[in-house]
Amino acid sequence: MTFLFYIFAALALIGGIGVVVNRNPVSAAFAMIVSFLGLAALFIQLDAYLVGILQILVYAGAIMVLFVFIIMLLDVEEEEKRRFPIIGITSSFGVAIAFTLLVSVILKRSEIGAKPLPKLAEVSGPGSSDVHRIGEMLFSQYWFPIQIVGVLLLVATVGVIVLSKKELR
Amino acid sequence: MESAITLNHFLLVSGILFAIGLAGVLVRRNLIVIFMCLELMLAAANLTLVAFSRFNPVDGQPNYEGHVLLFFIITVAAAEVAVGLAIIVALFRSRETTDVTKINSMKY
Amino acid sequence: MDVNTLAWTVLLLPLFVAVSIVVGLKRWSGLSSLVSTGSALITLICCALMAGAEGDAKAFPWIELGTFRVDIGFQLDHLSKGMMLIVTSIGFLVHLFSLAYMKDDNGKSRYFAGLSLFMFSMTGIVLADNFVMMFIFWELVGVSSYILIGHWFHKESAADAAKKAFLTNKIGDFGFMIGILMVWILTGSIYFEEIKEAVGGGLNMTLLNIAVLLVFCGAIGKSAQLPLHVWLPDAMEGPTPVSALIHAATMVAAGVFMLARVVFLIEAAEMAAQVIAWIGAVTALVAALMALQQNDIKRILAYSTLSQLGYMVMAQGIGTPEGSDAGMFHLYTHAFFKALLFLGSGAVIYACHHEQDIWKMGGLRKKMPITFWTFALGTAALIAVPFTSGFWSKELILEEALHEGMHGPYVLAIIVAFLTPFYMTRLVIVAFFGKNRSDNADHAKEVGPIMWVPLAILAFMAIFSAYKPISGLLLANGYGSFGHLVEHFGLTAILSIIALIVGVAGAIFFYKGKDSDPINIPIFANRFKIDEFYIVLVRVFQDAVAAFLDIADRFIVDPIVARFPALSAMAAGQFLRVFQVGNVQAYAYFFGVAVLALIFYLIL
Amino acid sequence: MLEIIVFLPILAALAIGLGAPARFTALGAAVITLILSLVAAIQFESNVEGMFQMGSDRPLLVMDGFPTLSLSFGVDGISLVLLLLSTLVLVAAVLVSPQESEIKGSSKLYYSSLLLIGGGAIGAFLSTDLFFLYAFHELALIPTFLMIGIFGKGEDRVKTAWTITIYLGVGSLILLVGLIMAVVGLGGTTFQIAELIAIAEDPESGIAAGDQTWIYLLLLIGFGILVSLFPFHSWAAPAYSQAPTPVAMLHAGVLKKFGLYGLIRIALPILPAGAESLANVVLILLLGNIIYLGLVTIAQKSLDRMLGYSSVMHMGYVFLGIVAANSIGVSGAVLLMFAHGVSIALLFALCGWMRDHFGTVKFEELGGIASKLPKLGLLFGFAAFAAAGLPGFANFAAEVAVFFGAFSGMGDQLGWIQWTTIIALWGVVISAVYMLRAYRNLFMGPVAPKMEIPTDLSWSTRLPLLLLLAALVAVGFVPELLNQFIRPGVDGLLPAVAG
Amino acid sequence: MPVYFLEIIVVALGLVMLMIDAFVKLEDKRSIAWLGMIGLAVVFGLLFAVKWPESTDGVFWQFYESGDSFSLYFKGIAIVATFLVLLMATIYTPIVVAQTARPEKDAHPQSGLGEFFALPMFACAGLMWMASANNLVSIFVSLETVTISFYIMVAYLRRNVGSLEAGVKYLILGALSTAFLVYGFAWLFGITGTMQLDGIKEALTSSDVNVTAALFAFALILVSLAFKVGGAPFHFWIPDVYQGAPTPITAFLSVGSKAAGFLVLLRLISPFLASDALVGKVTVVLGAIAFLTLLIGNLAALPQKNFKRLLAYSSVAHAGFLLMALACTPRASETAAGTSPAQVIAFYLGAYLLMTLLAFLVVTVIRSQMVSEEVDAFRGLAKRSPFLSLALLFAMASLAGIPLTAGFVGKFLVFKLAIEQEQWFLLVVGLIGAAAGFYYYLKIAASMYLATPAKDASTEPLQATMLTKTIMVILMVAIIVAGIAPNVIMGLFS
Repeated sequence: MTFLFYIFAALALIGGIGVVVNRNPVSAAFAMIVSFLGLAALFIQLDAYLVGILQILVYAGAIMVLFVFIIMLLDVEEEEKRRFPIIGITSSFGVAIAFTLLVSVILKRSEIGAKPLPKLAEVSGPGSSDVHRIGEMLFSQYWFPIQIVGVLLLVATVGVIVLSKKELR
Repeated sequence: MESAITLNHFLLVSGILFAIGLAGVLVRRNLIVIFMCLELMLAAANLTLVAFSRFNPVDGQPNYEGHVLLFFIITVAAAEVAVGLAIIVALFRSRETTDVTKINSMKY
Repeated sequence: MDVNTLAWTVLLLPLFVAVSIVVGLKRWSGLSSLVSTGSALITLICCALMAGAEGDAKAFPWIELGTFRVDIGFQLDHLSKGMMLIVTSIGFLVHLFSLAYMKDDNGKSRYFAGLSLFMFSMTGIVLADNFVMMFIFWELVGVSSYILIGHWFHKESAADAAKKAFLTNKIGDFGFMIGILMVWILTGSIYFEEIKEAVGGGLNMTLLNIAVLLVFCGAIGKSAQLPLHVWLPDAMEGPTPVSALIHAATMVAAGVFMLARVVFLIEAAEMAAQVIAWIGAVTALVAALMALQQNDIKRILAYSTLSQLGYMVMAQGIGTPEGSDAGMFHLYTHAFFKALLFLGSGAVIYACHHEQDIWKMGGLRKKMPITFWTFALGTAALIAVPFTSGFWSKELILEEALHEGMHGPYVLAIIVAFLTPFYMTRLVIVAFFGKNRSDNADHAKEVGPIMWVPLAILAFMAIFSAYKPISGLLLANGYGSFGHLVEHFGLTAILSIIALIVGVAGAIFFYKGKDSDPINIPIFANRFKIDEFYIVLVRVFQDAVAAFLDIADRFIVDPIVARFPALSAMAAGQFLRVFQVGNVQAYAYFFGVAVLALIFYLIL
Repeated sequence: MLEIIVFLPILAALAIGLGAPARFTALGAAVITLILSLVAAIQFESNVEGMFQMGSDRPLLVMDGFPTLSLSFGVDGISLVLLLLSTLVLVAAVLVSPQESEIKGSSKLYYSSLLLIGGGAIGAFLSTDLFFLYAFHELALIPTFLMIGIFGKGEDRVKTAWTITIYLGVGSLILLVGLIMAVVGLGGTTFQIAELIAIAEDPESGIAAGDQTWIYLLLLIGFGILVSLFPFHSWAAPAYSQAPTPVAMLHAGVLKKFGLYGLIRIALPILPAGAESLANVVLILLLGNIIYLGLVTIAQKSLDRMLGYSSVMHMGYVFLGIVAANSIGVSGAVLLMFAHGVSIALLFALCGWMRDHFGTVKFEELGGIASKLPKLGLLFGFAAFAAAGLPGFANFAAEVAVFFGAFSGMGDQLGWIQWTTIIALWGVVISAVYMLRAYRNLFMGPVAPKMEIPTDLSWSTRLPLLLLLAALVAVGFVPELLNQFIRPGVDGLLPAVAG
Repeated sequence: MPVYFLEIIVVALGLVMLMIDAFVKLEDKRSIAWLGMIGLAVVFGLLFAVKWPESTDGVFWQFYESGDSFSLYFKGIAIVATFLVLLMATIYTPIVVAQTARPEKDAHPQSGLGEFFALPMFACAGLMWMASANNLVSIFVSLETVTISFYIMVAYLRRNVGSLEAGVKYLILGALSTAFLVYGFAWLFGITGTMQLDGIKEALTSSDVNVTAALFAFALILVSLAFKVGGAPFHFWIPDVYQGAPTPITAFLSVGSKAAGFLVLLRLISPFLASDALVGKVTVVLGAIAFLTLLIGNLAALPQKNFKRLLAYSSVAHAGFLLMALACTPRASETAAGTSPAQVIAFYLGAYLLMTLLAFLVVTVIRSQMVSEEVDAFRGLAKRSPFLSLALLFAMASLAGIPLTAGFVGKFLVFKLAIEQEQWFLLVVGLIGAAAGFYYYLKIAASMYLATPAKDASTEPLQATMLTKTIMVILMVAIIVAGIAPNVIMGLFS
């Protein structure tokens, strides 16, 4: 259990770092997929099966494919080396590191997370899976936000069409 | 007994991932990669959400409200990516670049 | 007519005339002059009636604020009634004289409006029953004097003289106003009668002395005492009748009158009294010295006026009712003979086509006999030939000064008594005797009756005004009598007669038959350079400082208070814009840093 | 009726904007307000309970936990006097405005701006609600900006317009804060001035002395900037010298009085302790106005700037009356506000005429005017004498009252205020110096060689000027004309003031 | 009529407009906008006919605030803003047509215009939902609906580099702020275990709240909302995006997005402010942000020469005043005397809507007929088009806070609040800001009225339709009326 956690956490983090340090966008995208896989595994470790699957299907599958597709489409090249990278990069990483430190301090101080994984009640039978439960909540209790999201998706669709309509050169 | 995995572990991982995403946003110069890093930040936030759901159960079950929010986040993120990439593509068409440092015609 | 109507008529009629000339009559200058002269006659009659009448006039509330109340009210006692007679009678004669003198002047209407305004203002001063009212008319007198001195304002010298006169008076008034304020807070009143009562009670003597001295500042200005005497000689730029009326007989005497009005204050403040007496005496001396070397006929008279005013002020400084009366007595007699001298000089100037330099006259005795004889009588009175009015009044002042132990001023006054005959005789000899020294003088001829009748009347008064029948009208008790002379015959009388003889003889000795001045004392001719000193003072302490402050205002105060904050805001704006680099990553970076700072503050 | 007086000019401005004939409408509105304000003066009763008369009240913001804002008007003696001043000067200002055809630019804008400036001042003087008292005053800000910027004289007009607008804007903001602090300090339950004063007079609900000082300081700076109290004066002279004549008249004559009015109406009764603790500061500042700026005035080389500075200088005397804080001094201050307003408007009108007809008002380029244009010379002489504080004009009566007010209350010692008064009295000499110098240089002496000689003042030009002059002289001879109003007004305000 | 019909109608309208665009051959596609405007006007009228339900037990009310005139007021703001944006969009049509792709030969000459009119409708619906959102989920989705529509609208002019650049900038930073928002929501959810604002409030005000974690969540949420409303130092996107975006959209951003942002900010922050354990630091932070915002917004506006950039900084400045009001929230333990910040903010936003939209309306008219947006281009406008100049003058006067305009009442209320809460630092910087405001707003007036036009400038009067002029007059009157009788606006929500 613990071992798996560390493996997957490392996977997610190393993937993330890969995104940041790879100068080639395609490599970055693949590193991102790795990271998402690790994340999905962590979700599953948290008994969030649906979410884990979604993470793989939507993020790693659909979205990242879109990214890679666009990268290929635009034929984006590697980033050039910066001329004066040191200050910019160090301070940017500094911000990130400081953020991490602050989060750890918060965790330590707040003691909010100093609890072990609670045992879940044993439920079985139809409707006991989290897919079922979430689905039920979404389409009964959360129907209203779903409607709004519908509008959002419509807008996004219209927008994408408008923005990338064919253009005569 | 092995040292148990606590909520802290998950939160810390999520925090680090968030910070990594932030770092990416700050250092990468390719718009698309920056956008990817933003997605990474969102994903990191998701981990926090799920972790909290799991560690603060309701009636012996994870708090599924968090999962529902996550569902919406993923949906919105997808839409955002679509729109965002469309804008980036449009910009690339007129500017022939995705280098963020070159997109600074308006300033001061 | 009752006293109330008379008083108000005397006060308001000239104002009414002045206003109606300004508003409508000015187009018809002849009419204006006649109306003005007529009103002067009416006021003279009213004053004469009032002098004999008993009773009070009603006051008009001018301003009333809380405990502070000023009336336009009248204090009708012997002092004011007598003074009114002088003012209106000389005023009328001057009006009359002016009818001829200003016959062809373009600004005749303006001139007569000014005269009427002056009559109004002077009446106000004399009749006032409180300080503020007096101050109001005090200032108005200054205004009318300004208007009249500057009558020929297209001349640079006249314009400057008018301004100088007004401003010098203003400086005196500055002190006067403070004095009034201090008297007010000391005694709680501005009414003379109430102040008189309050002075009886114990007051803070230091403050009272200061207050009296400040009040005296007003008199210094108006009566042209040292050190504010500089305006009076310049004021001779005005038409000569004006000089006669305002700058010899009445307005300049207002300061003396005011002191007489508040003599009870001077009496109470001994220190101040000493100062007043000394200033009067020194003025008399210095002015007489300056008169020795002047060549302009009017200027000689002007310095002589200064000198005589010094006598009067000195008399007030004696600080007793008797001394004050003596001063007033001299004021009256002086009013007549000095008005006479001025009008006489006016006649001379008129006849010599506005030539004023005595060295360019000469031999006028034969050409203008009436003028000469009246002028000579006036001179006699001025140099205190025994039995003329001037003799009696000057005698009285000297006696009172000696009597009250004012030895210093007394000595100075005696010296002046030597000088006065000297310079007056010089004037008469040079101007009227000898031969004609210029064409203008050559063509001179006797003036018309409108001009010489006033001269004659005044000549009569110059001799006889000191005697009971006339002086009784003016003062509570007249002095000019043989009995009096015999009674008081002593050191003073002997000294002044010696002085007279020595002075006249000396002048005859030096000046008889001369065509140019044999004596040359530059410091007297230059009037001790006091004017020059003042010019420097004004340039340095006023104009230079003002110019400096003007620059400071533009380049120091304004920048500090206004421009600098504005510019720094703009600079800050420019600086803040620097962060707006246009690069999204920079913005994200700022975003991140801000988040860190925020969290850091919130958590730690 | 007061509502009509306030809104008539504003509505007339609107009507002009919509196409009514500009000059005719403006003149009509101004004259009607003048007549109405005279009617108000006649109807005014001196012995009535309560602070304001002829009141009207329209609540405009009623909200829980927030004091009601209401458009309410009323007059007491003080505001009545200022109302008369405003309407009088407004009529004169409209009359001296150029004919529509002579205005380069828009005559609509010109006349409606004038009416707005005047209407704003009237509204401010008549409002009994603090909010609107403040708000109406600011109505003039933009019209002034435009008027100076568009129609001003001289090269610097735009810069000057900026200076005055920003300066006064900042002043108003500081003032606003002070006013709100005062209201909040008094419990924040009402904006009605009369009620605020009543609350302040109650020792239990008044503001603590320490706080009063701070609030008074803010009000002093705020109002002080509006009144050009030293050292916040540097906007005034350039603005007045470059503004179009009617604007200079209205601004220097009327609008500026708002700050003084505010101090008397609000600061003195509500913050007596503050006024007392800062009295010495104000004394020093007002000497800055009188002596320092008086000397600066002497140094000016052209008439317009000289008049600008002199207008600033004379504010010092009003402050002296206010610091005295007794009924003599404050009444004198109110009277002086009227007198100064009328006389400076008159002077600016004359100066404007001269600038229009001679093309310059520099002392060195002009001279001997009185020989050629006696009517102008006479009128200017009157105006100059009035401004220099000579008897027979309202200014004198007012200044005397101020001096007596400032001097009263002394024991055997001379206090700060007495010493200040003594020094301030020297200002009378100073103002005589510069006024007479100006008169001497412009009107006396020989005629300047290069000067073009226009024809003398016509009747239509003289009419507004004579109107102003008549007011000055009438009040100068019979100050009781206005005193009868001022006395009860000041007495009604001052019980709160110690001493 | 039930209140939630309003959004449905607006969305339906938007759909109808899209359909018409797709299936009906129109000569002039501006008719679509007219339809939308008419529809919005009707919806605005319906606002006053809204019925609140007797019971709010249903699931729906978990996401939708009930019985709240506040939310109705903000819906009103959204509707009015959208209405005016559509009006501006019709005026702006030529530029949109020119700057989007040139269509194929047989396509409609105004191809791509229909969506430009329809998208604001969806954004409007989103804003209206935001106004009523009372649950983290509904807040999130409605907020994102608005944000994503804005991404599209800002970048709408595909052939215009500026527009695209603005779109990218907005996209990157917007997404960044969304990430922070989500992270913050996650923490908030973690602490309180609920998505309901009521529940969150209850949890945060309980005595055993985890202070550190709550403040962390607060920081994250505040950051992203400060970004939305343009609080410093999260405001950097505003000038660039405002400058690049199509003018009507800039107007929409500055009013609609800001108003909704503030309402959400109010809603999300009020639980923190209600908690005695948190309120101290929370108000300090709010004060600091307000301080910076006031300073930067006002001072950086001083040297601006581009009119839209100037308005952008002005928008930041006004956000500063609004944040100042928010920072002056009285502590829960004190009895709340005086005005509540929420009321002040609501009024201020209403006033801001009137004056900013009036300004943008004029600018749109000018921009549609002149090439430049620099302040200098307005030189001598007063002679050329007196009416437009007057309207702009009104807008500027009100923005500057000249009394008797709506803008002044807003500032007045804010200052009063600050004085009541003794926030002296904020007060001082607010004063400096207001003073600077006099300068940079009047700069426009000076340019129009005082400056002489450039030599080659045209003297042709600018054209504006009767409708535009009428609406300008209505806005001007509204500014004055609200400035004299604030009750007109205040009455809508109190």
